[in-house]
Amino acid sequence: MDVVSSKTITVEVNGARYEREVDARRLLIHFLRDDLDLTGSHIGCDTGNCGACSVLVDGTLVKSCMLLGIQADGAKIETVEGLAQDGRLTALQQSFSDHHALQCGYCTPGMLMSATALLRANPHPSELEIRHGIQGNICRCTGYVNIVEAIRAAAE
Amino acid sequence: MKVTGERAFQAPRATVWEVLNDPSRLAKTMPGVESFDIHDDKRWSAHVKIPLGLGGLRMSIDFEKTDEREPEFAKLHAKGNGVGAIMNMDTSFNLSEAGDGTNMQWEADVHILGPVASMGQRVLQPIVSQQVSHVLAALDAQVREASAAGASSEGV
Amino acid sequence: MLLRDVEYARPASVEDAVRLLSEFDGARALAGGQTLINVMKARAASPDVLVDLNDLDDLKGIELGSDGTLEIGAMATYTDVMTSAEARARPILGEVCAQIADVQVRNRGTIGGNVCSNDPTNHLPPLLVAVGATMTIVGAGEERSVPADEFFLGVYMTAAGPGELLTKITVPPGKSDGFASVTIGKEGTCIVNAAASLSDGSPRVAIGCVDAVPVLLQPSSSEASAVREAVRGASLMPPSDVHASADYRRHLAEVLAARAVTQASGGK
Amino acid sequence: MTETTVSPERPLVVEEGEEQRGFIGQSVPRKEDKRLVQGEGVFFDDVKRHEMGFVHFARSPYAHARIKSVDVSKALELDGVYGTLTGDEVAILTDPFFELSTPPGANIKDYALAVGKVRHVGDPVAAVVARTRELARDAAELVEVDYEPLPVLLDGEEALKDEVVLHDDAASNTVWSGIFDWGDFDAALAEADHVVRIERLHFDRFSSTPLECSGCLVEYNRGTGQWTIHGTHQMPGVGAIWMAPALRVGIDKLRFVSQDIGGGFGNKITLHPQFTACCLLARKLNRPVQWTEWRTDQHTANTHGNERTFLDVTVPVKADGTMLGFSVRAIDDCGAFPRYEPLGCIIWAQVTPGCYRWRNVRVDFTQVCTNKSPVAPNRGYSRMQHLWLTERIVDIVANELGLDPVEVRKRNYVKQDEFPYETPNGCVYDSGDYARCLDIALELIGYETIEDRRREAESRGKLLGIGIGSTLDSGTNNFGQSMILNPELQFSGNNEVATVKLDIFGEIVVTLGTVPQGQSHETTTAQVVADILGCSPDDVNVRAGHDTYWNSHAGFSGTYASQFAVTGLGAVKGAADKLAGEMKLLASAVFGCSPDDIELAEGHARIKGNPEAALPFMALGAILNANNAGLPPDLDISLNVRYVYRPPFEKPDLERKFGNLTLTYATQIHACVVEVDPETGVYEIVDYAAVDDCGKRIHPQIVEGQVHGATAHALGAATHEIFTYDEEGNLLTPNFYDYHVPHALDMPPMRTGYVESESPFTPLGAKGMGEGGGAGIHAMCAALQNALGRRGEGPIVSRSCNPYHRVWELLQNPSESRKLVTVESR
Repeated sequence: MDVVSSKTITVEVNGARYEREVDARRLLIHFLRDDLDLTGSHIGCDTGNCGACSVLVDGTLVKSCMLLGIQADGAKIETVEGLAQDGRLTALQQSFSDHHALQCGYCTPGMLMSATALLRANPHPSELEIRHGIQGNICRCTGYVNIVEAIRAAAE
Repeated sequence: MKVTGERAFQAPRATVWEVLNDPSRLAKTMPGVESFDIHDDKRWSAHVKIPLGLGGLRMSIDFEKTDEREPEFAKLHAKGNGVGAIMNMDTSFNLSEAGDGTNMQWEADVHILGPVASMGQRVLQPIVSQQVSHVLAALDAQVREASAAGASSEGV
Repeated sequence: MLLRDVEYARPASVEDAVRLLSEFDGARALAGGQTLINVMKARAASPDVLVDLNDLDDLKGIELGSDGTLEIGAMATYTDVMTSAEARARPILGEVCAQIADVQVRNRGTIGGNVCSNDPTNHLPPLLVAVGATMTIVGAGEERSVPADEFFLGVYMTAAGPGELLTKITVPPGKSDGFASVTIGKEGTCIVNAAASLSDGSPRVAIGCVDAVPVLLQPSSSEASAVREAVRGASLMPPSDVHASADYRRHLAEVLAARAVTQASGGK
Repeated sequence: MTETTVSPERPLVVEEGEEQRGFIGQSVPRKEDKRLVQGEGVFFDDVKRHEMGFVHFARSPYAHARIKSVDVSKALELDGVYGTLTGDEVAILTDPFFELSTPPGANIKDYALAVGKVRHVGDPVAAVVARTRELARDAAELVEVDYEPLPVLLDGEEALKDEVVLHDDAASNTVWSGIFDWGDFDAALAEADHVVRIERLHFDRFSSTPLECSGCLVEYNRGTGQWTIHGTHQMPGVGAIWMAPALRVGIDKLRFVSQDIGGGFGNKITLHPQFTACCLLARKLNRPVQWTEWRTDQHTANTHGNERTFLDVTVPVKADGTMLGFSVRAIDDCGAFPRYEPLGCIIWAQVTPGCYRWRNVRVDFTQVCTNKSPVAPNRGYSRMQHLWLTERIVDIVANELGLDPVEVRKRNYVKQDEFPYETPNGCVYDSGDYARCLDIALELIGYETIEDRRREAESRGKLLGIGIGSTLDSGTNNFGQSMILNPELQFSGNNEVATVKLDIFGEIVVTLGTVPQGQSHETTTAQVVADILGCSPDDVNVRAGHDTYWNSHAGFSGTYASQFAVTGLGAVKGAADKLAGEMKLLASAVFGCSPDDIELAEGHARIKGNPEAALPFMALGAILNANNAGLPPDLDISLNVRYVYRPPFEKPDLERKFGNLTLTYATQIHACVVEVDPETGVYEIVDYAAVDDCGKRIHPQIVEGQVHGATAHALGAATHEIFTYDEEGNLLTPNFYDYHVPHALDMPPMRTGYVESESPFTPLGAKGMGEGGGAGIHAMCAALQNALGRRGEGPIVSRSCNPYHRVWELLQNPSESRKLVTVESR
């Protein structure tokens, strides 16, 4: 148990193992985007409000801009790049397209991770439960109308 | 932001005046002071780490006495430079004799810039008054110390 | 968005954590990080050493005593409290946790972090004062208990001083509680909030967002007029900001205190 | 790294048996989605280059101060720092960006970094480049700047006094001012039975804050002097026009490249200062440099929407409720620098009368600078502010004269049979049916049961209010309107470009000059090309994004001002029609028949009536590209067509400030029902309807998406989104912590309806429609005013943004706001 300013950490992201040295001050979202070149997760704010950086860490939905990379040592991380298996979209990804639940697509990765976590915990959510589930994900293009529709349709 | 107040000291005015014009004593009243150096009897500066609950706010402050009428009135200008905040403060105090004690009326006009100002408007008021109460308490101690030292030298 | 250089440690025990916190004066505990890391992003204030508490499993439990007393570990997350069967013994806790921020924040943010950061707009400080909780603090070699209404000292300042750690929060049994707030948008940051509890007979009301610490009032009765009279009697001096003037906050304090008491006494 | 496996495109299901309907008008699957739902989009911050440096700007904490010295020595000493740039260097290496305005605005000096003075909190004073993002910020904090604070100017009306002047070279805070006077207002005033006067209305400062902030990665090729800018610029055509002269280089030296952009809403149009600084750094350090703007930078120093104060509004009204016109004094606060401004001083004139038939309008318009963040054409740009004025006038007049706001609108709306309708200043509303849109909106929110619902709400202690917001989305600018501001400007008309080619293997490849940020250009383009060439949208490959090197752009290229459906698709249609003609010509040469006998269908060129005689596209591509011996020498075709669409515009009459300023006018009528808790001022939208008429709907689902998004922006701006400054000039809502944008729970249940009044002026009958959502602000203000007062005595809603505390304050003393309005009845 020593005090360090950087550390070599091991993480599994979407099934692939990575070992990298990371400064203590580097946020997990920067570690994913800059160090591992997994640029699917995005940054939309600097106060932990927008959710564009949402990923699953050991199955738990979190905002990766409020975790340090060093805290993810030994963790299993799921990001949007890991949802589709060899090109086959998940029901949620397909439903987002069918219902025009994305326009610029910048919030979509985080939104898909939140929706994925929601349906894993609650396979048939009501509209209010869906809105609670994505309350932490800001979208500035869609007004959330089609996103709620897409998640409801994917839940059937 | 204007902050004003009154404080009574159990010490003769000359002693209070001596403390308020002795940079080495005044420096000790600063919250989280780490070092200070005196340029001349009108100018001195201090490095402080103001203890805010979530971490220290490092700032280097330059003081300059801009006006004085011994032993009743003095005015100080302080310019603090830190990353979290930039502070420009004009503070003045009037000393009046009250029996064998002294009554101090003080006022401070504090201008704060930077992230602490723009994001902390809800907490700025309480933080400033917290720091002011620390300074006044430390000032009390300095005055007691000075008057004790004064009495003993008179006693000899 | 980019932090200053900082050092990091992840102790395996409470003792190690306390030792680290007292060894470095610039050390701060890192619980969920949902406040501290954002403050560090703004570089408004920066700790020198982060002591990560996430391996301290014995601070994560929620136990219900035979007498109905709840003991919540400081590292229990909001989601833990919302989903724990034990915590349903005092339902207001889960109900209020469910209004805090969003799913992601509730999955990481901790009860201890919420009360120790003591941001004036937080939900839990007034709630825990109203229900009469007790905080257990561990320092170098000794443990002490502090009642909630003596725990909160100033903005971001609590009785858990440097080198000390909040380990658990004890909530007495009770059912008749209430919480009311006006927020920026649905379930956003609180503009004013108020918690009330009638568990031990006369009402205890704690108002948040109107001072550096929750303001505890004990109105003579749970009649709305008595509650509002008590709030006026406190002659609050709330801050003003973009979302509310001091007058508006003072007015909301009265209205929400009355509504919290009404909810506590079973009213709609 | 996950391998990228290409899955088969989802096959387009065409109803069996039915003759294949055109793709235009169908909600076909969006081509952009496959990459975006897998996190495979390419946004500027995703692009990496070997050894690239990260840029961080050292920004002013002062709102107004003289710069006495800038010392970068400590920053340069930090290990890992590659270099710096200061204002003095910029003043030597570049010329100021040219100003659109006439003096005094024309004399403003605007550089890539602050030179001599800082004029708003966040104004960039120096830039530092370092090996990592964190180091770049550390170094920026080591830049020592000696500021001499100056008095801070934060109010537009105060700015007019010129006691505190921002731009010494201009010697005044006035950027532009002018009088607009159409019809005969004095005669209207004389003829009026009532004159309603409104002392003050204020449109609050906000921005549609795209979720992706701005930024760029800039590479400099020393050999050719060529810059490549991977960035978020929405209008590269205009961006290059600003940057090239400043950098003293030919315009072709600036190559703009973008693929995916995370929303723009007008806030990524005035990026030329930051991009110019990055170009200088890339050249100086001979290394790619990457600048990422963070949210707090975007709020404090990128761009805001126009803040506008309306004074002394005077409205002559006849006894029967007919409104004859209005006069107003407008003061527009454009922040520290006019960077797309002063165009906003004329853009509102595209919709001078709003949706109404009044003929006599007098506007005294002045734009001023203040120590706030610069302004950019935020969604609804300048028309939204003016339409809010016309809608506030209609509701206040109705409220004061005891008229029904629905009847007053129906009486004064332009009638369906009057289109194309010429407005008092010569704009031509192409088509529309305002009254019908209003009826649909009212039906969608159950207007006929309103009084019962009001009583039911009152039984719960709530005040129920209903409000209407009618707005026009003027699309496809005639840039000639800029000459009304400054006769010396050489801008007029508009244009957009597209290229369509048939490649050697029969692939159809399209490039655009536009810069989509979520408007689905790839999909709607594919629909238009597919219908013209007789193939499926899946066969049309539209290159994603923008690239100057495609040579498929012109001066006004970009994506802004609701014009893609007209200019973008107009260029695509032009190019595709020409390509179709060439394909028929080639097939006729091969078959030895007349081109008129050839038709294009199902991916083939075939002789009409003899489907067996058909050449697949692949054959046409192969013949011309790789097997062209024996073709007739005079067969002048390339199967690679570049088409420039130009809308039919004239130069306006500068004297009378008269002329057609926009080609199309989409309509959006919104109706909303709110419930207010009088004890706290908290309110909730319980019902909402948005009805849209944007002519031919190319892709209905996409149109609906624009309506949803624009409404969300309006509801955010009407409720919590506001940029407020303290007396020091600190922005108090500098990021999403205090600047509350709508989240999922904030949005009301929304019902939509539509009408399709096709435009007689555009290639496809379609109209641009991305910016009409402002109607939500108008509807909210009307609903709150309706909820807070009975007829004639309630408080007056005089501001566009009404957070709970404002509603509570209005309720505390209604008379305070009532003082703003006086009615003179004759």
